[in-house]
Amino acid sequence: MIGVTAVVLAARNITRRFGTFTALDAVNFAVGEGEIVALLGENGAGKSTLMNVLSGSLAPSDGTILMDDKPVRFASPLDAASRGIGMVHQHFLLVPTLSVAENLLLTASRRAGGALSYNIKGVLKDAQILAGRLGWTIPWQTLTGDLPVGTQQRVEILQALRGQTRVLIFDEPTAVLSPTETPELFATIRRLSDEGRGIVFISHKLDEVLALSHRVVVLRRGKVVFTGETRNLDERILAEAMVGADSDAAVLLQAPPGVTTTAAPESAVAKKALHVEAVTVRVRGASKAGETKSGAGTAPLLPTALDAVTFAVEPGEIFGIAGVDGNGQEELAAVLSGLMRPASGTVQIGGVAPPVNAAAFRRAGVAVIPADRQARGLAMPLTLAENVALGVYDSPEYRVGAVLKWRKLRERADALVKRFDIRGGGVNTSVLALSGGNQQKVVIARALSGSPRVIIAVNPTRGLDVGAIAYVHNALRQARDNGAAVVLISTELSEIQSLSTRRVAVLFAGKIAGIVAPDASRETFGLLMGGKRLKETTAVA
Amino acid sequence: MILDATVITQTLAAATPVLLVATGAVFGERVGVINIGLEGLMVFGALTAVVVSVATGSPFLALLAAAGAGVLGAAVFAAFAIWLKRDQVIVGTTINFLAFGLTGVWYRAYLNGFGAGKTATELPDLIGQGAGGVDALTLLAFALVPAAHYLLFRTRLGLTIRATGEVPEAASAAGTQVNRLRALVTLFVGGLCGLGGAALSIGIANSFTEGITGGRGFVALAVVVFGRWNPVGAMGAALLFAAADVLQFTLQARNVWAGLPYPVFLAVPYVLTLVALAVRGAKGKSPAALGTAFEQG
Amino acid sequence: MPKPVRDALLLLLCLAVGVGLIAALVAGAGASPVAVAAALAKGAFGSRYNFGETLIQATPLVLTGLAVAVSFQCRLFNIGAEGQLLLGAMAAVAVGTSESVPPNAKLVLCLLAGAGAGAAWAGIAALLRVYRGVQEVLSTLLLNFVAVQLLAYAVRAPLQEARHELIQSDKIAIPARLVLLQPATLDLPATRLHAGVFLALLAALFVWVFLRYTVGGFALRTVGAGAGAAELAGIPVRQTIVKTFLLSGALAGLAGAVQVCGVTYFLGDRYSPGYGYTAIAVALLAGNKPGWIIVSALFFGALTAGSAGVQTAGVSQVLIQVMQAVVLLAVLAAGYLREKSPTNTGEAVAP
Amino acid sequence: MMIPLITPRWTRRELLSRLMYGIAFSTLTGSLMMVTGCQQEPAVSTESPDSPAPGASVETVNASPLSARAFPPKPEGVFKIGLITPGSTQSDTAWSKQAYDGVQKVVAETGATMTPPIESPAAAEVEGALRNLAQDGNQLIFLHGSEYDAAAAAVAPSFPNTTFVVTGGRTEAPNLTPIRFEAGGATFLAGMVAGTMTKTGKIACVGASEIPIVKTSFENFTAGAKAVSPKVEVRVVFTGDEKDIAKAKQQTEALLADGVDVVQHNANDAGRGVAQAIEGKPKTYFMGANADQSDLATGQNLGSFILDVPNAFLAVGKRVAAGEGDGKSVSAGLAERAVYFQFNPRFAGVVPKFLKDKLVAAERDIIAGKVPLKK
Repeated sequence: MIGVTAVVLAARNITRRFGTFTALDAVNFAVGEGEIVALLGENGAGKSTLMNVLSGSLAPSDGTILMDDKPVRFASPLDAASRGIGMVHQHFLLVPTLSVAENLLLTASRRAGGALSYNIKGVLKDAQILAGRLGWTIPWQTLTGDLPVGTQQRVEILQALRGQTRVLIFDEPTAVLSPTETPELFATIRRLSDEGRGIVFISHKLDEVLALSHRVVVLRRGKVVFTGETRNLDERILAEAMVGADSDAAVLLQAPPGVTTTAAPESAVAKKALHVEAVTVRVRGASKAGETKSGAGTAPLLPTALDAVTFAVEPGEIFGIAGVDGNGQEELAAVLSGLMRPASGTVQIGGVAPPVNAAAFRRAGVAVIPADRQARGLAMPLTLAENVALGVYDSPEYRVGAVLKWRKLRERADALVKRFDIRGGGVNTSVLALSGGNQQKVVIARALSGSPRVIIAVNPTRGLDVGAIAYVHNALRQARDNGAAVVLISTELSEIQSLSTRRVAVLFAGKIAGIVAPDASRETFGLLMGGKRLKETTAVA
Repeated sequence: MILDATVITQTLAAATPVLLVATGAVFGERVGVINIGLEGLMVFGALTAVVVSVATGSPFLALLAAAGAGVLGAAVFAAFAIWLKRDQVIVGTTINFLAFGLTGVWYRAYLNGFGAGKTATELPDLIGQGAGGVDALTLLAFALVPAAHYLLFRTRLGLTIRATGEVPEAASAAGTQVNRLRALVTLFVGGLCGLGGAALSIGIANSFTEGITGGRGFVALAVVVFGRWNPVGAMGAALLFAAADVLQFTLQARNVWAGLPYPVFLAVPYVLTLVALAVRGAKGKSPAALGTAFEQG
Repeated sequence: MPKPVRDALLLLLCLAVGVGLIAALVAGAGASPVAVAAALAKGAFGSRYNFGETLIQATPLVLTGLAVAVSFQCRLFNIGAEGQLLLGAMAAVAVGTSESVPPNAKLVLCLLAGAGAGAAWAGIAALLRVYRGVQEVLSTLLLNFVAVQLLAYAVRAPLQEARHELIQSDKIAIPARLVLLQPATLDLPATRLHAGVFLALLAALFVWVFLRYTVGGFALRTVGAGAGAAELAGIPVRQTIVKTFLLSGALAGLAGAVQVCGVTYFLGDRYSPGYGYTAIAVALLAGNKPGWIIVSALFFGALTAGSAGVQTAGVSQVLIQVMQAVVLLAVLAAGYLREKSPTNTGEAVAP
Repeated sequence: MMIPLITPRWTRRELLSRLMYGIAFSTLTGSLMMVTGCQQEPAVSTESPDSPAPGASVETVNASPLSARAFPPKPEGVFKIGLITPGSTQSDTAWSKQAYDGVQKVVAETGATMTPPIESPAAAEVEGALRNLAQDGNQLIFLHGSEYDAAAAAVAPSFPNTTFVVTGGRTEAPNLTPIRFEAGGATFLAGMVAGTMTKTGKIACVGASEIPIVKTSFENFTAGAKAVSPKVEVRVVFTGDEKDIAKAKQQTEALLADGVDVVQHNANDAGRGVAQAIEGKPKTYFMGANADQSDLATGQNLGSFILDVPNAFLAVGKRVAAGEGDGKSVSAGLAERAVYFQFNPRFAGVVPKFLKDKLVAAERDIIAGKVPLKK
């Protein structure tokens, strides 16, 4: 499209460094009027950094930003916004305790009045016109925290669109949406592009990129490695561009091992490692789940978080649980790790139901790789040795009465550091000082060290770079080969497909919508994740 | 009869220092700053008001100076808690040490020097006289409540303040300099604390002693929680607290419950607050980012 | 430069700036900073007796400092050590003056009662926090005020001395008192130093071992470092919070009991000069580490013991509070500089 | 409040804790050095004879050689006087300030020097501060309050050449002299004045902390009022905080609102709040305590009962300076003119002559022992 329409926003030779780390390396990028440009790349490729530079959140270390071919310098996100750059954040920047109208006023242009004004009517009028044009109905006076995720995203889009907005940046907007909500978002994006706005669409999902964009720019390790018109592209080309032809991850993408790997012998089926029977969790109970604060995006959508979930996993199997965020994954993980007591139903480990508490589950052989590494996985200020000790501190082997055998615990930690190749510090280093990948290795080392019977892994690769992802996947495969039953709860469908042994369950609205083979088609998964099969029986709130 | 005009004006006067401070603290906590040092800032204001009133004979100049002293003390808090991002509870505690110590040194030096034997000019009553009188600060304190409520819930500034205490990242994305706003609000709270101290020293007591604040700054903190971070709620709580105090005076004055040792009466307001907190609970209601430092991106 | 050395130098630098400020203040008040410093040093270390006084002042500060540090390590802001200390003192007097307690068990029971009462008082805040979500900062502060009135009541009614004349309690029985440590050489004056100083050291040792080597201490620190991770590891978070409060309160209560059994033998109005508040400074200066608390309590103990000397050098005793504040600010500033120092920011990564 | 506190680091911690235990150990050994003679009790009895603790009979008065030692050798020539007061000698215009004035008076007459006063020490600090004063060579130390009796009794035997004077004290020893203000006579007279002057028949006493000296003063005040007007109602209230002027003011306002028209305070600093509540309120009267407080609420100040602390201090001080201290308690009452009631000299219009005559007569009766007073 470049050349056809005028370029609105461009980045020329943008470099951004953090300390010694170069996140962006002489990146060139442009978006034209009415053009939808997809920015594709793995986690850590530099997509978010580039967008933060373009939206004024970060200043570039080097290079220039051009608007209408004139160099500009954004002092702040607000400055960028006032010049027509809007941003729809992946983690919504909405204040849950404020109403929709108030959230809109918060970010409305300052020209609407001074600090003491309260032009909520004016702001609302504009927003209502916009919403009307997009065909949305929005409860303007409701607290945003009480709205469904999809509606929250619409509020976020309304916030980003301030009248004269010329470029709108979407940061992984589909990550939080259900497959049914995604097409609606795409329709919105197309309409906005038809109005002549430039759209930047950040994603690492190939199908979405192909479906939506006019042009694709691929980032890898801070560099633009590929640019092309979408109509000339297919998934294979993009995947190779994204991960590099030689990397492990590319291999995974090309040939998901899936069913081909060794499955457990049928004789072992009798001794299910994990048996989950009719587990039901109500939302009220969900709010009691833990101390972790729920963010803006996890408003209760459903009367029951889990509804009679039943499945069993055998030793040597990786059982995938797919689904869009917020369909009961959090609760299922909490129940499976002994943190939450279900309203009804049982969880049995090797045929026995342990008492509902995390320590009892751990002793029964359940190891957990939690979703939130920093909030649940690690006690950040403590040392590496202390963090891995959390997995065994109560075992008689490592204590005499109430006194811990630190020497032994440290020796064990030292061995784990070597075995799991944890870098960046010794056993006496605070885990705060480690990189994200190495922190995750600590979590994994703790989970896998005791040869657990059952492993619950929740989004185990979120936020990791390609190398670390391959490492985590290998670790899980190895554990499976050693006879562990692995439950992999992930929102990354490609991860689920490549790792699951025989079966993948899809969670929708707290129910298992269906169990299919990992190599089932993407359409099948999409339908299940959208709850299509259950449409007649489930009244979706 | 327990309830009469004097009881009412007395309750208003007793509520004034706490209310001024609590109104400020509502803003402080709404913007995400918890300041245990309010008590100390009050002491700063109380002494400054007396010294300036003695020196100039103008209680209104004294009020101005007291507010200034509060702002200055709050600047130390802001420097350490917001700029250097130190723990707010610990910085607040330190401010109390600093205020009690500095006012002590200053007060003694002052009394040994030019201040001995002189009296401060009291803040005049605008309505009525004596025990039934209402002075300018009391009027200001109560007039501030609707103004504060309006500012917090019906202006864009108030909206920004509320957003900053909940999700500072969102406020920052909307163009707010989070730490600058927090610092400014902290200074504003300091000014109100200074006035709260002045309300005691030249509003009620017309002199200064060390310990004149008698824990009212801490009470204001409780009042903010009890009032659910809302100026009108804080006013209700401050009045309740003052009423408990005045009730205590009245009960003693009228020989009701004579024979009960007076410490029992004195503990009533604190126990009442604790019970109120326990009954209402405070779970999940405080501003989400209260007490946390913000790193501007 | 090795990191511990550099950190220490940073702290010294900040303290030096603070000392300069205090000197300016003293000079501004018309006194000689040198004379004040000399008087302070003499008051704290000038004689064996004075050093004994320093240790006497340091003893409750070690205990309350430990109380604060234990709670801070669990990321709980127990600023109610003052009230817990008063409750401990009241309980110790109640037991120490009771005639129904067998004499040879009196001392032990006094100390246990003190610790128990402190723990119970802190327990109120713990329950409010765990079951009602009331911030402990607020509840412990309010409980301090209630404790002060409770003490005022106690010395006027239930614990008042037998003749009901003075606003104080009876003295506790001799067997309930801690042994006094006196010098053998006759040309030196007796000190008031009592065996409580060893109790404080033992308590520090106990807390150190507890935090570092025991399962309970590990649980406490883990909850402080990350409640979510603790929960996942099967550590009962609420239970740990309550236990931490109880331990913290027991230490503060023990401080009150030790003051009664070792120093005053009776209770009066305005019993504590703010040991529970100074404890916050003690714990912070020590970085919440039991061993360093001994050092930092000695420092603040010396300040308090020397303060009488300061007064006679022409500056009021309240200067000590300014000094406490300035030391705290210096520690805070040093903490900031330490975090800002280049070796700590090296691992900044892309968002 | 999720703020990371200072985090443990093992290596550094190990290093440092070793260092710390080194320091702790040396502290320990340092204190052990002092221990060698471990005694259950101090060498001398610290018991004041009149607070018989259970088990007090077991206490042995151990006349160890320590108690007889003079320490340290005192500087000859300079006569130094120390003072310990419960409040600020600057801001508390009555109780503590009077003690300060008293010592100043002794200084003026005897040429002694005054060590700056120790103000409001906490219970655990009194004994140490006192010992320091004695060691620093103060030969005469005034302790201005009955709460210091125990500390003085404990310290006095170690410093036989220093004289300790305790206002309101109970213990007597060769170098320990209690001054007993018999304030009852003066407050009885004050009560008579109040009982006569009230129009509403309601008068009140406002105290801060309910301590014995204050309590007795109010009891005698009540007796005096009832003596002239048996139907008069006397309200006695306490605010609990002698620093909190605002509280005292509001407490007084509550009294006035209930019809009280004469208020006697005995609340130290906080008395100023009582005066302020009364000032400007017509037909109500204020009565000062301990010192001449006619500068407070002057237009409505009937007078003050006065403890002539300066004169009492001077009497004792002169005796000690002359080497005549005998350790006998000094009684200071109406007869000695050490306490008296004084009408407000700046304002004379209100008090009728018959009342003044009545007071003179009553004073005579009290001195003659015809009026039973609480002590």
